[in-house]
Amino acid sequence: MIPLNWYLLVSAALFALGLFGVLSRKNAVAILMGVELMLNAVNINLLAFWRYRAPTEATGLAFAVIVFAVAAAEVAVGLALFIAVYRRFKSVAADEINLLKW
Amino acid sequence: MTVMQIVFLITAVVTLFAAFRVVTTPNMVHAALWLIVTLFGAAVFYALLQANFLAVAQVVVYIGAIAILMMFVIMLTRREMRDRGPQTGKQWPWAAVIAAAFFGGLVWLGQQAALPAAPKADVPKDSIAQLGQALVSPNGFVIPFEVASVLLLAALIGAVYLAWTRHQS
Amino acid sequence: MNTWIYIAIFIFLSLFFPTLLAVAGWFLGPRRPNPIKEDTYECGLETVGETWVQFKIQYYLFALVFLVFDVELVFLYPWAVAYHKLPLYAVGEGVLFIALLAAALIYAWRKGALEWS
Amino acid sequence: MGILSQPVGAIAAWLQALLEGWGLAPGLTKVILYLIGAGLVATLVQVWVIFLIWFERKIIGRFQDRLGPNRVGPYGLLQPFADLIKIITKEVILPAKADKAVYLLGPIVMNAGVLAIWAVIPLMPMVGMDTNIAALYTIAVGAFATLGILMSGWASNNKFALVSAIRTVAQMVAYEVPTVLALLVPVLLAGTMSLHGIVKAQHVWFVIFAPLAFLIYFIASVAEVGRTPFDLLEAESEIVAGFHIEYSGMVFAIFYVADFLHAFTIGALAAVLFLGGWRGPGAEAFPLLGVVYLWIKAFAVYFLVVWARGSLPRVRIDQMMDFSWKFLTPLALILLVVAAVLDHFVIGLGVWGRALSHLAANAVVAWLVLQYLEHYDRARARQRPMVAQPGQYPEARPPAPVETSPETAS
Repeated sequence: MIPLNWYLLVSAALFALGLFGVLSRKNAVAILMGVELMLNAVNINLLAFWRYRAPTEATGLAFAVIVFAVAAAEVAVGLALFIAVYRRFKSVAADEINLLKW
Repeated sequence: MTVMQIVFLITAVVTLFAAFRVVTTPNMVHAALWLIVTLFGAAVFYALLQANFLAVAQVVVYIGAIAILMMFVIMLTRREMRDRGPQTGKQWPWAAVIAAAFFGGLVWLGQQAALPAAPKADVPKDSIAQLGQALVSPNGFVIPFEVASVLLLAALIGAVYLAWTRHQS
Repeated sequence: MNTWIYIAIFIFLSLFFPTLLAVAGWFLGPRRPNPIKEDTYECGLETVGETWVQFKIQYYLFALVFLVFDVELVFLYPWAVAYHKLPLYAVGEGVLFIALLAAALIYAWRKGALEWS
Repeated sequence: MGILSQPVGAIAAWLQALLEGWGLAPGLTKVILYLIGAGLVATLVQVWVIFLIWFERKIIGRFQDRLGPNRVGPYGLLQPFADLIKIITKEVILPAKADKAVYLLGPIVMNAGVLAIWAVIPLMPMVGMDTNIAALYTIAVGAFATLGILMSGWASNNKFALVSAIRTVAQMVAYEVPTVLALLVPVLLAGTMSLHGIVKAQHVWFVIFAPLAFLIYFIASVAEVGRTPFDLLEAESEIVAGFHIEYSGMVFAIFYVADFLHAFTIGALAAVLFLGGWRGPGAEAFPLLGVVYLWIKAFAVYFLVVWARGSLPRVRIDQMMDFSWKFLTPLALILLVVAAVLDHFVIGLGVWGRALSHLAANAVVAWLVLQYLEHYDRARARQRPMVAQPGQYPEARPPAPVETSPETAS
C-alpha cells in the first residue's frame, strides 16, 4: 500500500511548481496555468486525506467537486479578463500591463 | 515495493516532469499540452485513491473543458504561432527560491505530523450515490451545491460581459 | 481497482494500435522528401506570413458556456445516481440547480453570446 | 458453469488455471487475462472498421444510384483491403513547418479517444468491465478525441487546418452539452452510471421511457462525430479538407479509421443506453446471443447515421450552432426536469405504468415544442415575408448594354 505522505509529497511538489509558474511567468495565461497546477495539488491533497482518514463519508469528495467549480469559475473569469486586456493593450504579458502600477 | 507503488512512482515522475515543463517551456501551446499531461496524471492519482468519480470528472472538466478553453485563448491572444524570446520574467531566480522554500516548509510540516501508512477502511461501493445524497442533504452540502451553481452563473455572466462587446463583431 | 487495471490496459492498447499503424506506414511507405512536398499545402499558392491566428471572440464564448455547463453536469451526475434514494425536496433542489443552469443559458442567449455572426 | 451459459467466464477460468499451473503469480495472471480480453475487443473493433468502410461505401453508392465498390472480390468486399495496401505504400509526409511531435501525436490521441470507449461497453452479460462511472467515462474519453483534433490542426501549421480544427472543436463542445444532458436521463432512470446496470434496468427499453432524449442523444452524437449533415469540418469548398489537410499515407488513414469507428461506437452507445444493449430473447441464458443482439442494434443505429449522410444536405455553421445551443440544449434541460419530477411520482406504478407515463410526458413535451416552433415560425414569417412585397426591393436594373470593343466592331 502507498503511504499517505507520498501523496502529500507529490502534491507539495506540484504546488511548489505551480507557485514557481505563477511568480516567474510573463504570459498571463501561463500564470493561470500555474494556478491550475496549485488547485490540482490541493485536490490531490484533499482526496488523499479523504481516502486515508474518512473513506466512508462523502465529505472529501464533495469538497473536491466544489474545488472543481471554483477552478472553472476562476478560469472563465480570468481568461475573459485576459481577452479584455488583450483587446486594450494587444498583449497578455503581465509585465507590460502596468497602468495601475504607479 | 508493490506494483501499486511502482505505478504511483511512474505517475508521480511523469506528472511532476510535465508540471515542470508547464512552467518552463517557452511555447504556450506546448505548455497547455503539458498541462493536460499533468492533469491526466492527477486523474490517475485520484483513481489510485479510488475516487473513481473524481478521476473521470477531472478528465471531463479539466481536459475536456478547461484545457480546451485555455488553448482557445492562447490562440486568440497571439498573432504568431510561435513565441519569440523567453517567456519567463527576470525575477525567476527569486521565484525559484520562494517555491523551493515553500516546498521545504511543506515537507517539514509533513514530517511533523503522524500520518497513517494505510487507509482505515475501504471505499464503499456506492460512494457516488453517497456523494449525490450528501450534495443535496440539508445536513450535508446543499448550500455549497446551490452556491456553486450561483457562482458558475455569476462567472458566466461576468465572463460574457468582459469578453463580449457588441461593437467588436 | 480491477476495473482501473482493465481500463489502463485498454487505453494503452488503444494508443498502441494507431501507433502501430503509423509506424507501419512509416516503414512500408517510400520516403523521398523534398522541399516542395514538405511545404504547407494551400492549393498551390505559397502561404503568406505566419499561420496568423486571430480568431473570432465567438469561439471563446462557446467554449466558455460549454465549460460552465460541463462543470454543472459533473454536479448533476451524482444527483442522478442517488435519485431513487432522494426525498422529493432533494429532487426539487436538483431542479433548482437545473433552473440556475437554464438561467445561465438564457443570459448568454439574451446577451447574444450564442450568435454565430 | 457451462461453456454456453458462461462462455467467457469458462474460458477465463480455464486460462487462469492453465497460467497458474505454469507457476505465475495470481496477480500477473489476472493482468494477462485482462490483456487478452482487452486485446481481443480492441482488435475486433479495429478490424470491424474494414467491413464498415465497405458497407458505408456500398450503401452510399445505392443511395446515390451507383453500384459502389464491386470490382475487387465478390460484391467488392475486398475493396478495403486493396485500399489498405495502397495506403500503406504511400509516403508519410512530414511538413517542414509542422510541430513534428504534436503532429504525429494528434491522430493517435484522437483514435485512442474513440477506441477506449469500448473498454466499458457491455458486450454481453458479464463481459465488458462493470464500473460505476462508465457513463461519464464515455464522455471523458471523448474529450481526447476533441484534443487530438485541436492538436493536429495546430501542429500542421496550416491556416486551413487550424481554422478547421477550431471550428470542429467549437462544434464538438457545442454538441457535447446536449449529449451529456441526454445521457443523464438513462442514468437517472436506472439510478446508476454503470452501463451494465443501465442495461439491466431496461426491462422496457429506455427509448420508450425517453424517446426525445434518445433523439437528442442520437443527433448530438452524430454532430459530435462530424458526420453529414454536420460535416462542416471537412467542407471541401471552404476550408480545403479540414484539419487533416497536411496528413498523408497511413497517418491520414488513422483519422479515416477513427471517423468510421466513432460512428459505429455511437451506435453501440445508443444501443446500450436506450435500446436495451444485449437484451433480447434468450440472451440471459446464452450470453453469446447478447453480442449478436447488441451488434444488430448498434448496426441499426449506424445504418441511420449512413442514411442521414446519404439523404441530407450540409447545414450552415450558424444554423448548426443555433440548433445545438438554442434548441437541443434547452429541450434536453426540460426533458431532464420532466423525467426527474415525473419519475418520483410514478415509480410505484410498475414497469409498464412507469414507461407509459414517461412516454405520455414525452409526447406532451414534443407537442408543446412543435406548437412553439410553429408559432415562432409564423412570427418570423410575419417579420420577414418570404414573398417580396412591392417596393421592398429596389427596381431591378435593366441589363447593362453589352460593350462592344473597337476590335470586334471593326
